[in-house]
Amino acid sequence: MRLPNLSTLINAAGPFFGLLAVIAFFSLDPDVRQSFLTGGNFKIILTQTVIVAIAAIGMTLIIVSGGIDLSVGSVVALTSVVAARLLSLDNPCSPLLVTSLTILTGAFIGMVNGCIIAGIRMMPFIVTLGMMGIARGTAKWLGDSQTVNVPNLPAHQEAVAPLLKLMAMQRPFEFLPVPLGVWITLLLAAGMALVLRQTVFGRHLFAIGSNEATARLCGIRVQWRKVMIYAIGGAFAGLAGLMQFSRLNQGDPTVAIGLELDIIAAVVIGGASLSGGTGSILGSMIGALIMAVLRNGSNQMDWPTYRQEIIIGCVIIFAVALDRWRQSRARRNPSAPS
Amino acid sequence: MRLPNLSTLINAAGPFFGLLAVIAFFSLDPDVRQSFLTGGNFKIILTQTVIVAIAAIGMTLIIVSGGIDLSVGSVVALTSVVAARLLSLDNPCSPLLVTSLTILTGAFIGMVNGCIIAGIRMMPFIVTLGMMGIARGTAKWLGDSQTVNVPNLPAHQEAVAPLLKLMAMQRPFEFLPVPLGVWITLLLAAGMALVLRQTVFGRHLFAIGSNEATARLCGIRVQWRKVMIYAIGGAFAGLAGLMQFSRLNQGDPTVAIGLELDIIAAVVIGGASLSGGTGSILGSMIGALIMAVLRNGSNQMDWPTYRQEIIIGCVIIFAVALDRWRQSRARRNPSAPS
Amino acid sequence: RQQTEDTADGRKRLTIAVIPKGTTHEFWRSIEAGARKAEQELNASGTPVQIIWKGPLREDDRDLQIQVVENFMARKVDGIVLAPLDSQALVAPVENATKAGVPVVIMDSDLKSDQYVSFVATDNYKGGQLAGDHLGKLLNGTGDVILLRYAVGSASTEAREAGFLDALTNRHPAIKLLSDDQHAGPTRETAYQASQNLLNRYGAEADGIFCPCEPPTIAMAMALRDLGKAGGAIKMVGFDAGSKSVEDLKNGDLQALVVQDPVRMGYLGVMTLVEHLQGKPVEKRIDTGVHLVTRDNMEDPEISELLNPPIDQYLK
Amino acid sequence: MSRLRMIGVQKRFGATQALKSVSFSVAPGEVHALIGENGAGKSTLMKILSGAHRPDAGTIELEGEPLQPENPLHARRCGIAMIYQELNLAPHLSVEENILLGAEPSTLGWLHRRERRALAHRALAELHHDSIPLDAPAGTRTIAEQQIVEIARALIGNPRVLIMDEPTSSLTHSDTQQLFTVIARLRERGVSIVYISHFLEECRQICDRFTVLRDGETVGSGVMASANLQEIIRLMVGRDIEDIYPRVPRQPGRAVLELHGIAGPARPRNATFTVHEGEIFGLAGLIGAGRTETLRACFGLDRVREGTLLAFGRPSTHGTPSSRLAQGIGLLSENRKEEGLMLNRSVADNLTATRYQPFVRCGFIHQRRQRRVTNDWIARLGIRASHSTQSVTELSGGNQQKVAIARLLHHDARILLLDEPTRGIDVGSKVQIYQLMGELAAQGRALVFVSSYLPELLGVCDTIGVMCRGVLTEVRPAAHWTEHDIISAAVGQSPA
Ligand SMILES: Nc1ncnc2c1ncn2[C@@H]1O[C@H](COP(=O)(O)OP(=O)(O)OP(=O)(O)O)[C@@H](O)[C@H]1O
Ligand SMILES: Nc1ncnc2c1ncn2[C@@H]1O[C@H](COP(=O)(O)OP(=O)(O)OP(=O)(O)O)[C@@H](O)[C@H]1O
Ligand SMILES: [Mg+2]
Ligand SMILES: [Mg+2]
Repeated sequence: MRLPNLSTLINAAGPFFGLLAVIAFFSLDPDVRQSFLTGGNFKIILTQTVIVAIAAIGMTLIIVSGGIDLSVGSVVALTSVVAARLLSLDNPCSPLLVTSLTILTGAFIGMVNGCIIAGIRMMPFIVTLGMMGIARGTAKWLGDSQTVNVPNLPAHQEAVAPLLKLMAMQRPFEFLPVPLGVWITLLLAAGMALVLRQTVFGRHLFAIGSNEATARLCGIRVQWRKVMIYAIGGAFAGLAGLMQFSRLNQGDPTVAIGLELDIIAAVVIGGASLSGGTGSILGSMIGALIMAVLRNGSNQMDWPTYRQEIIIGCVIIFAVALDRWRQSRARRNPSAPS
Repeated sequence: MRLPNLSTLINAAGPFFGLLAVIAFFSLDPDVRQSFLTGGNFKIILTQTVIVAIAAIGMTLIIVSGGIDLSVGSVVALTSVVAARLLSLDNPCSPLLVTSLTILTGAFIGMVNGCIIAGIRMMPFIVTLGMMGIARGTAKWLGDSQTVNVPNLPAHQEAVAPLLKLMAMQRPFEFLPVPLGVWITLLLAAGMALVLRQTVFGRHLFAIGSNEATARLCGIRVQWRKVMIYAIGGAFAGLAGLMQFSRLNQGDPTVAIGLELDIIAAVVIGGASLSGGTGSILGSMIGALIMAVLRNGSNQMDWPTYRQEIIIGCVIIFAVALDRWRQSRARRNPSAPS
Repeated sequence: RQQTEDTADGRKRLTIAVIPKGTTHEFWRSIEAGARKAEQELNASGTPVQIIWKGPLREDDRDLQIQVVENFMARKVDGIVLAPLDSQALVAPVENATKAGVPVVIMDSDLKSDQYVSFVATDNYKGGQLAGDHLGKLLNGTGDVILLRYAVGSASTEAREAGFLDALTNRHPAIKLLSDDQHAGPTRETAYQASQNLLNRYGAEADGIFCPCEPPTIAMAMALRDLGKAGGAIKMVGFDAGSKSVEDLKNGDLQALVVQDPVRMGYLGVMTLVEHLQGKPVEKRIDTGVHLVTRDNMEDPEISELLNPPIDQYLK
Repeated sequence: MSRLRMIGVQKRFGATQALKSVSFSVAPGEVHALIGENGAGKSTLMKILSGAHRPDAGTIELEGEPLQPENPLHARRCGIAMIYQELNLAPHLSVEENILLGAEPSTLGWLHRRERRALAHRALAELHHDSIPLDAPAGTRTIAEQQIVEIARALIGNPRVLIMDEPTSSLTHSDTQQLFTVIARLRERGVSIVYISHFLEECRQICDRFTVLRDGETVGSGVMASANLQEIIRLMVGRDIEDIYPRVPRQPGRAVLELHGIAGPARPRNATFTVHEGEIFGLAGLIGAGRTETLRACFGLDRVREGTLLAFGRPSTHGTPSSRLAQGIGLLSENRKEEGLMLNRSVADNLTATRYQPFVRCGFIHQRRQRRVTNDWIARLGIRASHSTQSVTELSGGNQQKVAIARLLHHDARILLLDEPTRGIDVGSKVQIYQLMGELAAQGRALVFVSSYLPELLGVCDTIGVMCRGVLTEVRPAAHWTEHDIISAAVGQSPA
């Protein structure tokens, strides 16, 4: 086991400087700086990033392996409803059971995606586009087309309490303690980064994304791996759904519409290519942070919504264009072997 | 000039039978049939298809050439706002001028997309994802974060009247007269189908989508073509925006969120492949119709919204899976050359 | 499924489509309860009625709501009760339906047309004024205030926002607005993010907050609690009686709620339409009332029923 | 006077100087061979001529006029057509559309249908392949037919200069001869032809003059008829090669791979042969005979429809690539670019993709150890790579192939299925690969060697089987075959 090597760090550095630039930009105005550059605000930003970041971990695996998952937003909504429903049963499930069942629901949907993609060899874009509607519809169905609130009874509230802690913010004006969800995200990101870089499974992912035919030739069970990858991605979406539930204290079947595009944007800003074979968890996390900082900063600058949308759009294009340019330059002046 | 040849027809037959199957399904229940299988209802379905269908014509070109455009929904919203703004000026523009400027706005945004994609050689997915935010933001900006209504003054209403006719429905219980917009859609679809099949430009589109490197080596100016393709796609989105204006009688910066996914689904259900090189306008039109019939039929069947969403999702996956299966069978038993 | 079907006793059964703006918020659930209440009463009184409750596929999409109206028109239902997502966009389909012999009652939000049977709604502008005046009173006429708007282009909330702002400028000129151009967006999550970010910037200065409908009201209270400013440090006035908001009011996290009477709105919407179909004359504008609820009056039986409408009695 | 002159052409790709001052000229009606090792710069030079690349320096003259091809379209308009080394077809387009791509007859953008078909038909007829249906999608035709389509495309514009970059690498013997008659006809018409090939015998057969490139420089040129092959090879490689087919002494052992009547989905229809330890088994046949499919069926990439397969004496007819690899069977794909290698991954990852165990500790990959092992292989096979984390795209074709072979060696495969391991590889590298194959056999491994180049099969193999239309017809020791016998068996005539 070794720390990620130099070239990985340099690759992640691009998005990282982007993040610094965005933070610096919002700190220019002294009025805004006062409230923007505070521990409390960064706690808020981190908390707001959790959902996108957790889902982005799974999406990174999927994109690295050359796929894409458009159903993530719907799965987040569905699993948040599932969590709320489980907690609203006459005998509410224990928090641990809710957590596992929610994640399993996500994993199950991911697995269905993976099975169709691997089994019928269909484009992931289409399969997950279809699943996007199916999961959203199922969420509405389970939620009876409404938000699901946990009943205000002692037994139920007791079961909910630990889950609500996941995203609960204490001491708003200090950085610590950061909500549990942030630590979980960090832990999972670190873990999956290791898996991606340092294990055979991670290598297989890169191999499949880089050239599927070769991966098959090298004895990788490509179809199985795909099922696994989408299931893992779904599990992360499920966990994100749990966080969403914890944040809203309700299951909302209409939440997270279009979230998949934010997640994909985060992964791509973080240096992944949609044609597969490149990408890193660290980059995706930074990408997710960039988006959250932009949103937070625009609110603090009192920018109208439209300006925020335009700027985020420009940042997406610009970040990826920069990345392309950096890479083409790197190819022209290859650095010494690391 | 010749009618499309046999293999084209057979290719389009798949989606066509799909359409028939969907219509037949909703006609099973005699109660529903009474209102579903009427001229008036089909007029409504056709009118509801116009916006998706027009945008799908442009999207077909883009997808055939191996690209994708996620910004279409936002462009529809933006151009509907542009049309409304032009008509709300103190001296309202003439309907013809409004029409051309609206279409040009769409074409301009498409051109920007195309220039970035061709110039920096970036993935269309990312570029148009960024543009999606930019166009949406611009729409809100132009609309001052509100819907734009044309002032209720004689001069203005006079200018608006011909545009409103585009989508106005007369005699709701008879099939004829069909709104002007439907005729325009049919005309454009027929025209672009000819262009795609019978002109050098169409040929080049298929060649670029099928193998870009080959296209370049055969002397096709791939980058220019791409700019053109995205500009044309944008122009169609602009026209769809005009239709949207005509339908709502207002410019609405929040309309058509997620419409791009419906449009892509229509094109793909119509037999196009997202990896480029295949697709037909006829197919895309049928795909758009299938989606509209599904929506209309579900309403008439009294299905809850969620069931409709689930079913449309399933239809997307199923249609494409069927298409794959048909094609793999065709490859195994190649028919005699036509 | 059938437009007019003869029931056992030979009377025609009326099919009425009720089309809300969306389905997820409790507000719409109460409207549905009201509509169902009307359905039950009518059926009991010998006027067979069937209610079809159908929200648009995506909430807040005007074109999709138009499609729902058109599809019901094609189905030749006997009448439509509609909460239009937009005052302008829905004009043509409503006029078409009227022309085609399908009368339409408008509820909740206005429509820029006169070809409907009746408009059954809260006076939203007045609701906003109530909120503005109450906040002014809470702050004794001075202080800094935040308005977190709902979403772009929503007529009813915009009327409330306008009423609120007018009340402040006309009657409480010393109150300063810190921010009034941020939108909460359609869901509780988007509203929560916007609230957190706004409070982080202005939380120290703000004295009062107004939110014009359910999602931002709940989300802003959550953000205030996060910040430790709930319970009166920052006075907050919200809108609509979401069950969570009612709880917040009870806990003192909210100082006041402006509530409408959605059950009545749904009920009157259907009743008015049926009366019209039976050939009786109906009022063109029916106000269903707004009420300012504070901790002091929330136990009044009348108000209590508004806060906890007996929904389950009507929805199976 | 020469038709085409290139003087002092230079081209640099990032760190590689692909061309350092190359000059050569072609006369009207001349067939000019361009010869050189892999990576010598032949394709690059021709791509500059056809407008696909821009030169950094140097001048080009066509009929005495200076020419600067801006892009492929410009070059085409000037009468320069090129058949590229890699297949360049739009698979979804029909044969006819592919032939006319970029030169569609039209007025104001409208296509002329009849003229189109006539032109395409004429071009195919000239190649004696008018049986290829014009409306079939190009992607569904065989590789050989696709190559014909490409040649037809080059003939369409009546070019003055025609460049052929390894046109015969996937043609059958008879198609090659057919092509040569076309070349002869074109030469009579005064067309100048640049012919690139690693098969020196072919060059000898049809070329008038030759130019040899080495490391991006012109190292010699002359008249083909008066040159001797050994001389040309020395110019190319820069040293003498005594023995092209080195023989390493070896002893066949027990049977390790036995096929009995194996049939796949379409091909093969019936393949029966046995391979022993320490044996190189050659598989000959025409393109499309199903040799690739036979190997793929053995390796579990294609379904086995009928028959039985014994590996190391144990029956195991059905398998997957992973189970085959676990048994110690490895496959080298004939399609390096699309199947053989992950081009944008590092040499280390490509080389060790099938066996990570030696560096895995507690589930994690020990990267330093992985690189050390990779460097060992780089040194042992003489792979020209700057370091083990270099991406494979940056290597030349021959070195890419060595990486692919090194993967099998790293996997320590006991049975190696090698599909066209020498395709597109220069003489020097070929000799290295033959040497390596011999050594592997001597270590007691079993090799199946598929090739369309008969001399190397005859030179390297111990036993040769010939396939014809999916059926393995005849297996004999290599010494009992002649080139003529193999060709007759491959076209289905019973051998004399
Ligand atoms: N697009 C490119 N980018 C970077 N390097 C390139 C590129 N194309 C060629 N090269 C390099 O230029 C050199 C010459 O390559 P070229 O393809 O011209 O060789 P060649 O003589 O045609 O070899 P072969 O016989 O294998 O076809 C090689 O070192 C190759 O790696
Ligand atoms: N993708 C495909 N679709 C349909 N048929 C195919 C496909 N690939 C190969 N074939 C057919 O399978 C048969 C054998 O293919 P292939 O040309 O690979 O054989 P081969 O003997 O291995 O030739 P070589 O190795 O010399 O290229 C041919 O008839 C070919 O047309
Ligand atoms: Mg070459
Ligand atoms: Mg082969």
